[in-house]
Amino acid sequence: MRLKLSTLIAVLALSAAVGSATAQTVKIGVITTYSGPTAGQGDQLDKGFKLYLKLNGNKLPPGVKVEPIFRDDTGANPDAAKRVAQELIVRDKVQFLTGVVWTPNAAAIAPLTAEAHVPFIIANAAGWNIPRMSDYVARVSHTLPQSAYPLGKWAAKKFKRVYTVVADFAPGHEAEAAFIKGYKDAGGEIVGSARVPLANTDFIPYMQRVKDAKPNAIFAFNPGGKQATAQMKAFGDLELGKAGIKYIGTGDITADEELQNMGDAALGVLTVHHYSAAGDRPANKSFVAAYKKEYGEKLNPGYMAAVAWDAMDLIFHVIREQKGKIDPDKTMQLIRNYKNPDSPRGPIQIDPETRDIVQNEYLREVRKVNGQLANVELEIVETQYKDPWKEFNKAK
Amino acid sequence: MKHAGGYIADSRIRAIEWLPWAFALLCYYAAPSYLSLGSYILTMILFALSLDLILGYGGIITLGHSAYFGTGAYVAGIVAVRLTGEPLVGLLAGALAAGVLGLVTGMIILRTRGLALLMLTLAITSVCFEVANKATSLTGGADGLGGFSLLPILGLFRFDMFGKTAYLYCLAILFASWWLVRKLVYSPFGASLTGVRENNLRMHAVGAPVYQRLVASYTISATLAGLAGALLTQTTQFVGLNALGFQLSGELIVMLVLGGVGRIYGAFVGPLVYLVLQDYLAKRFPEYWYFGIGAMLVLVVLFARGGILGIIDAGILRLRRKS
Amino acid sequence: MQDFLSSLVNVAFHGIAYGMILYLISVGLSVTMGLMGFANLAHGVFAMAGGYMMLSAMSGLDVPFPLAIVGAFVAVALASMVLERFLYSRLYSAGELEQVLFTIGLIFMSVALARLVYGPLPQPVFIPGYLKGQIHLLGSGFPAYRVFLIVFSVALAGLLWFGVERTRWGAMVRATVDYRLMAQSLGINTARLFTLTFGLGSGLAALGGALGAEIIAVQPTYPFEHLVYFLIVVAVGGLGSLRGPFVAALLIGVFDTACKYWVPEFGSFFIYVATIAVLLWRPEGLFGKAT
Amino acid sequence: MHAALETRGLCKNFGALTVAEQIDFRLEAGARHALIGPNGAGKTTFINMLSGRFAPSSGQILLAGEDVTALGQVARVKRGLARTFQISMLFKNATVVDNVAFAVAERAGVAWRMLRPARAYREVVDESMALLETLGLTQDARLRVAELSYGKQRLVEIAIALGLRPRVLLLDEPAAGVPTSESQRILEVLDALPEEIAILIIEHDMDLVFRFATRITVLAQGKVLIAGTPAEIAADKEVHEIYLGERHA
Repeated sequence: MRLKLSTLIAVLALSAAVGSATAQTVKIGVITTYSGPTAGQGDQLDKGFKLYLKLNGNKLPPGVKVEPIFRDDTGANPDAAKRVAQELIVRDKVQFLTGVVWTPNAAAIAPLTAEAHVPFIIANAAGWNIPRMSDYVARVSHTLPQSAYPLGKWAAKKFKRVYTVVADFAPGHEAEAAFIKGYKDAGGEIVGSARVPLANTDFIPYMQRVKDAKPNAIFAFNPGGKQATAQMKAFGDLELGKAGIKYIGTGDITADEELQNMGDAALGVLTVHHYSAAGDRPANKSFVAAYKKEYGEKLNPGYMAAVAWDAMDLIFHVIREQKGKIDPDKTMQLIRNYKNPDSPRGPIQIDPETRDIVQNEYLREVRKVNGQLANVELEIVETQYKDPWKEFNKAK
Repeated sequence: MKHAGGYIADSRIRAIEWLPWAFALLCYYAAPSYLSLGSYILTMILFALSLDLILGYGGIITLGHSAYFGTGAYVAGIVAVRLTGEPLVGLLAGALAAGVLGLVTGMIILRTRGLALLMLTLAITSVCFEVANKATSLTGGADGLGGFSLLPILGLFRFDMFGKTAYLYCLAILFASWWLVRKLVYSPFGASLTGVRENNLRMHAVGAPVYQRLVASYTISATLAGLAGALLTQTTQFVGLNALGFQLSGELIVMLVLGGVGRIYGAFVGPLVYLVLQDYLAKRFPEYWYFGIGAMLVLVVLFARGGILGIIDAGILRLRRKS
Repeated sequence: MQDFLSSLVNVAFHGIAYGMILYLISVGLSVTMGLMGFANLAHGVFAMAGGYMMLSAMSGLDVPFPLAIVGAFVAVALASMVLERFLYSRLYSAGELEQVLFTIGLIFMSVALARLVYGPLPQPVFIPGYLKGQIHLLGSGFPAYRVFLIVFSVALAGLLWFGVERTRWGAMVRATVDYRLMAQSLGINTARLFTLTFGLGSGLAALGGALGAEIIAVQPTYPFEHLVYFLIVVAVGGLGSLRGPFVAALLIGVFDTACKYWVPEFGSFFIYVATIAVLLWRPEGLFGKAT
Repeated sequence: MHAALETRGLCKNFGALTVAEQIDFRLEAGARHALIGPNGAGKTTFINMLSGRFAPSSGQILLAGEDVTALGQVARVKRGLARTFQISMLFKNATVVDNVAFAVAERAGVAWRMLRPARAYREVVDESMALLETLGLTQDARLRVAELSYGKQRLVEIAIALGLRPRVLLLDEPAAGVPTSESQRILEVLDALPEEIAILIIEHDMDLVFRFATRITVLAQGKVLIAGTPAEIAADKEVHEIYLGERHA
């Protein structure tokens, strides 16, 4: 006999939901990374959430309030994340879970949400199959194939030989696989692949290896933050650009919040991604302006901050639709049909079938705008694009 | 410092020693929504108890005890994924694997002392970390190992999501381990470890095979650490690389010293206070909770070397002197 | 073959540059641990502080790079001497365990403070224009900044060696490392010597943190993240020696870079294995004194 | 008949420094033998080599005729060799009785036992208490060693060594640092030691040496200067010059 986690928790969560139907305070558990080496990424989510709550926190039906509970998962630390999620569900009786930078953490939390019937809105963790782990998971961020696969197809037209360097964990493996598939199917040649440990800080040896293999381009994925900067600097220090090697990748490698730290080495780097602080949509302009007003003129929101904003918008939408009386299954129904034509990153919607995000993917180039580095959007490579990986790996 | 054990110490269990157990059971009924934190605390108490055996009694400072904790955790996880969901099998396998690793590594490193020993423990846990990170097919690498489920314990008690079974399971294992450690501490073997800690050189001079005795205690300690790791895996149904990180070892020392070293119950008080405080601070100040932890450490070292139990001792002594 | 040679040169070069940063930061730790017998795990805090000082002086006050470096050294050295007088000195007679805990506590506090003041993101580093670009030698290009790092560190190592081997202060330090009681009975003011040496060690760490900011990003968790490497340098090199950390840092820098180049999938695995091997072979480190 | 302890051509160098040079030495069974010499003569190093803490650079050490040069401390203790230390080397935070019991338990071979409480090993506790009684420490048995006066700590040193039931006992300055009020007590204890134990004592207190020893070896700069009865030593001119002279002048 196989022991499933008991359904007791479901009963508890349901009774909590019923109990709170009269209370009208909706509790949202926010899990992000506040401490440890990767607190920078967590900070982006935190800033996006808090900005939304500050500006839109009152846009709720009369008598309805939200109470966010912020908790720290200390980094890519699945067991801590799982414990925190469990406590938020059992002890704080939250009606939503959101946040989560790291795929391993989200993968550890997802099964709990299936047991507890707590809607879980992922605001970053990109591992493609997480929504399949629980019917209560929806994702507003992205998957790596969503950007890496079209980039691969596009790169095959431009570059004959590519070297791939990715972070050694699930999202890295997915980015690598998706890029290579798109690239090879379109006729490109992969001259080498390296996987970099997640804790690595020195990219010089890896980039030297790339340089020695003499490709036309290097495809990179790393989990943003200071790793993105370190890799970019190594690219510049070793003068890979002068050796005729183009630096391309998913948007993580030129994340807006870090971009100014990277220096001129980043100029000309090409990425495919769903969000750029330099995007000239009106919704984005007002978002960036609000962000700068709140956190300082020098700071740019990165894609995680923008996604956190959207995640909160989605949650507020479903709270409004239910007038504060949250029913998990009805919530999921509403989420499946969520559309926002005017997000900072352009039109987005949730795919009713996979509960994953549908969005535009932009090809961007790092350029100087008003003396500052920016990811300038060149073209939309895919419009209202679903995660291609779920098409290639149909659920059985 | 007041250490338990020795040739004139009364080894019978005093009434006050039942207090932690009564308290643990009380928590079970009084704070049902805190049981997952409770299970974690019980697990860390067991881990701290294992450290107390070598730090408090053997005098070995290690930054690498998580090597054994993590080994136990991963072996229990791998057993659950590949072999059987029977919890006791995973528990024993985890403890055994950690014990074997403890014996082998102990034999290698315990010939050194001081900084070299500290660094060797650190390096060993780092090697284990890298191995687990790389053996992705077995351990899941940086993504961790999850997605397994466990059978009811002895076919009777199912793990529930409230963490009730998990809590009592941890409590039972901790109780058994405590009983064993207590026996050891009050035995001639335990007394001889006290001698090693107090004066390594003199212990040689009275003809004690110090190295063999340290290896033996190290192995027992590693086994208990592995048991704790396996418990963590089974109660959270997940193992991540952090179980092998040296940060965990550092945190463990902090917890033990906070409670008081070399007196068994320091290992109970320290993790309880540390983790409850951390839980509270992390909720209140998710960005800055470690400032409080750091300040507490500095204060303990400057003003309360014996840890919390040391403060209590001093307080009792003062009261007695007054009366 | 040509390719192999050029990659060999490159690996060696970058390994040496990395090793030099490790050396600058760790040499102070080696001296404090050897001289005072103090297990100061919080040593990285001073390196981090140096990095922050330099970066905020440059970006906030427009202080030129060389001045910012000197400023970081002086400010951190002075601050650490205050810390030594009021806190560290109270623990000289305490056991290793207390020292370890105390300094872990300091790390925790400094990490939180750094986050409060500077936020969680790494600080941007702007190296001056004259140190940018590449220097071409023997047909290979080398980043100018790293060349500067190597030259500077070697010069500093030489200066230190001269200071310890050839000056009165150095003689006192060496005497005190070897025979503490005797030094006291000879009338050496060990308390003042400790304070000065501690300040110097911390100042050097600050220098390493500031100069290395380009390579090792300055952010709040810095003291934890790199602690293991600092400790490895000290333990492998041997306590209380100047040559030890220099050789060890070079070895580790080159070895680590080489392993990442040729067997990238193993990360830091070999460094730890090598550390274990060295310490089993010579528990007192390569240049430490046998006890 | 073998000597209780004998060395042949014992040498020890620390680098360029020679601290023992060709020492030939015999400690007869049941002897009361003193080793004297100025500071830095190499007395403690010699004891450390005898007890097995340092390995000699060359030469042989024989315990009751058996070559033990290659054996470690533990093996020599097993063969009946015990020592005390110049500076108190006690288990400071343990009780007085535990200090002795640690040694007794090792000798009796019970120190590996893990399951029964130590207190249940009556023979160890009783023997330790009996030893303390002969040294007049019964009252202090339950105190921590750190709470004792220095003189009493020196007695505990001796008690620990006696707990090993040695046939050869090496005493490294048993009365060093003890105020005169307490040194009398130490001498009484030494006088009362069982006759069958061969004793080698290092001591600076010449009164104590000449009252206690029946044979004296003088060590200077790592070499044996002279060996003989107390009377012979007292009469020796060279000894007077380099050593006794400074005291009796």
